[in-house]
Amino acid sequence: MGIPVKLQVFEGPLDLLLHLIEKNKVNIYDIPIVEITEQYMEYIKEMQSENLDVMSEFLVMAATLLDIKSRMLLPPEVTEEGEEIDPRAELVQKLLEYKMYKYMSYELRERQEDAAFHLFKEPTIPDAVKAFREPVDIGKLLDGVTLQKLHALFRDILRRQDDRVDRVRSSFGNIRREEFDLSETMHFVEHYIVEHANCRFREILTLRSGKMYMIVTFLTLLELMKEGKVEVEQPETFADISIRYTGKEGETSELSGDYD
Amino acid sequence: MDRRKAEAAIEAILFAMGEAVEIEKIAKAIEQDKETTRKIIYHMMEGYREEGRGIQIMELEDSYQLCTKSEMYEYLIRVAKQPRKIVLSDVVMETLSIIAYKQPITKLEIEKIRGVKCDHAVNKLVEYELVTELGRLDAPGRPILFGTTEAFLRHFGVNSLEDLPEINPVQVEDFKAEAEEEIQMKLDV
Amino acid sequence: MDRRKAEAAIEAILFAMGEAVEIEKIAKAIEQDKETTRKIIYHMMEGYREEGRGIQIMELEDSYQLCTKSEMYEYLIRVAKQPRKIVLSDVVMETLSIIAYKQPITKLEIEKIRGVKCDHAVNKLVEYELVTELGRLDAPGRPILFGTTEAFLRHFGVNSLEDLPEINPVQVEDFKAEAEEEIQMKLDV
Repeated sequence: MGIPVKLQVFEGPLDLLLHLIEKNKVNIYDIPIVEITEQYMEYIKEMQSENLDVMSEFLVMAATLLDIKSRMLLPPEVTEEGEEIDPRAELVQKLLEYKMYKYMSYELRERQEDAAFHLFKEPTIPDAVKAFREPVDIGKLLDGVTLQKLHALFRDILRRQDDRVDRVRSSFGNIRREEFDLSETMHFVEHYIVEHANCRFREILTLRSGKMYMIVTFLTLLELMKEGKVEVEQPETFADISIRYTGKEGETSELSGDYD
Repeated sequence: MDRRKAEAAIEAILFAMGEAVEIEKIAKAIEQDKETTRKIIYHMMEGYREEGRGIQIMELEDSYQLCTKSEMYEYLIRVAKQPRKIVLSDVVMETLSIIAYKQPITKLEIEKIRGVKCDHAVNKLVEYELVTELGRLDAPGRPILFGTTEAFLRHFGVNSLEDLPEINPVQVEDFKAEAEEEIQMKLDV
Repeated sequence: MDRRKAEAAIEAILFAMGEAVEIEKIAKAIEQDKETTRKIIYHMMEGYREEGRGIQIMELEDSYQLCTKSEMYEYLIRVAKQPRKIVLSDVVMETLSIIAYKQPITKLEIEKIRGVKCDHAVNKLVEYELVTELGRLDAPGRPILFGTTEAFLRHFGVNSLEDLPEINPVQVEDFKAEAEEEIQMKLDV
């Protein structure tokens, strides 16, 4: 048997079945299941659709048809009331329901065509209306909001913020940027050495704190040695350094100037 | 507020808004109750029906919208942009009619009726704003329930869902036979 | 085409177009010459003026446009402006309390305290005139400093900011130190 129409026309297995029923001019309530099944199988054999989703839907129906066909050969089952069960009944119901909605879709399409003659309009809300801002009545807005409530709210927020603080990390302390004035420090160190003539390195270190101060103090000392203004002595590694000023007073300012 | 003033206000509202406006909003604006407002609108509809008017009020469920009369179409297409016509394929139309008549409905239920997957069709309908999600079914997987929109009513010239073409089982049988013969002819060509 | 029909067609055209339509286009659509068309439109304008209509035809150069009558604006406002119930959300209230206690304060500082963005809330408070700009902080970016207004004091029956309920000073100190450190760090980086 040939294929009279393009297969793609069928929206699904029910659609195809309805087509076959119509084409064979048979009663939907009394489907000659053998012929219809045969024709149906013929169709899907021709379909060879590559779309597995589509194909599987048609195959499910094929299985249903074959099942009905085989059940038609067996003695009819009966209900509790003793009525014979037509193996086709469920399929018929499905077909009828589908057929009805298919029909209603034609009805709707007709309605759509009639309705298409109405034209609508985009909103054209005048600027004066658009720009309107409802005056806000603060009294109404804050109705029921008391000072106590506001207070409670703020306390709440404080507590929540407190909760947000990471206890572990916050205990690490903060890294502060050191405000370190290099030239001032060098001045300070040199001045101390000049004034005391004889002093010790560790003594100078105790005057101020901070890593930077230690480093700068040492650098200052090295600088003064280079310029021959001090003599230093360290009896052994890691021992304290004794410093003796040998330069003239009043020469201090030049040194720090280089580092500005 | 006298009736004339109320009618003028309603006309202005429907005109400016362009889209369908709910009766509640209109009633509030003209400071009347819903029933009075509805009566005024019906009276206006009467007035628009008379000749000499190119526009009319359309009723969509509990909303009202101004639109041109259909007999004005021939003049309009000479000037106005033709509205974007939504052409729905048969699959999509079938799906839409199932949703229209069986709403609220899940995709699974639609698929049961059509015997095929309907994701694509439902998505298209949602995209065209003819169908919308209504909520979720209280069942495993909480599937989405779909229903038609106001745009659907407007598009299909239906005032309300009760106004959908009726399904008369007997008549449907006849009609169906007819309709299918037509299709048959089309297919055979 | 008789006058009534022509008027209906013109009404439909102007309605559907929404914007101003040139007389030539209208004349062509109703198959009349420009002069006749203009006369018909003038007659319509008369009609819109006299009858209890909410819309009118506006003449703009050689174009015509339908629009709402300005005396209808009050009704339009009631509809177009969604009856938005103005309530202070929790976010806005929280922001207000922070500003009340910490003023003058920048948005950044408020955000630090709340842990989330506060632009919207601050803007709302400014719109409601509960909060106002007090000046700018002398810091990078010169951020705006916010504080409460007289309206705020008036509403809460507070004579001055010192009258605000006190916050436990110790707690506040801790908090302040924290907050300032954070800000300091941010500014230093």
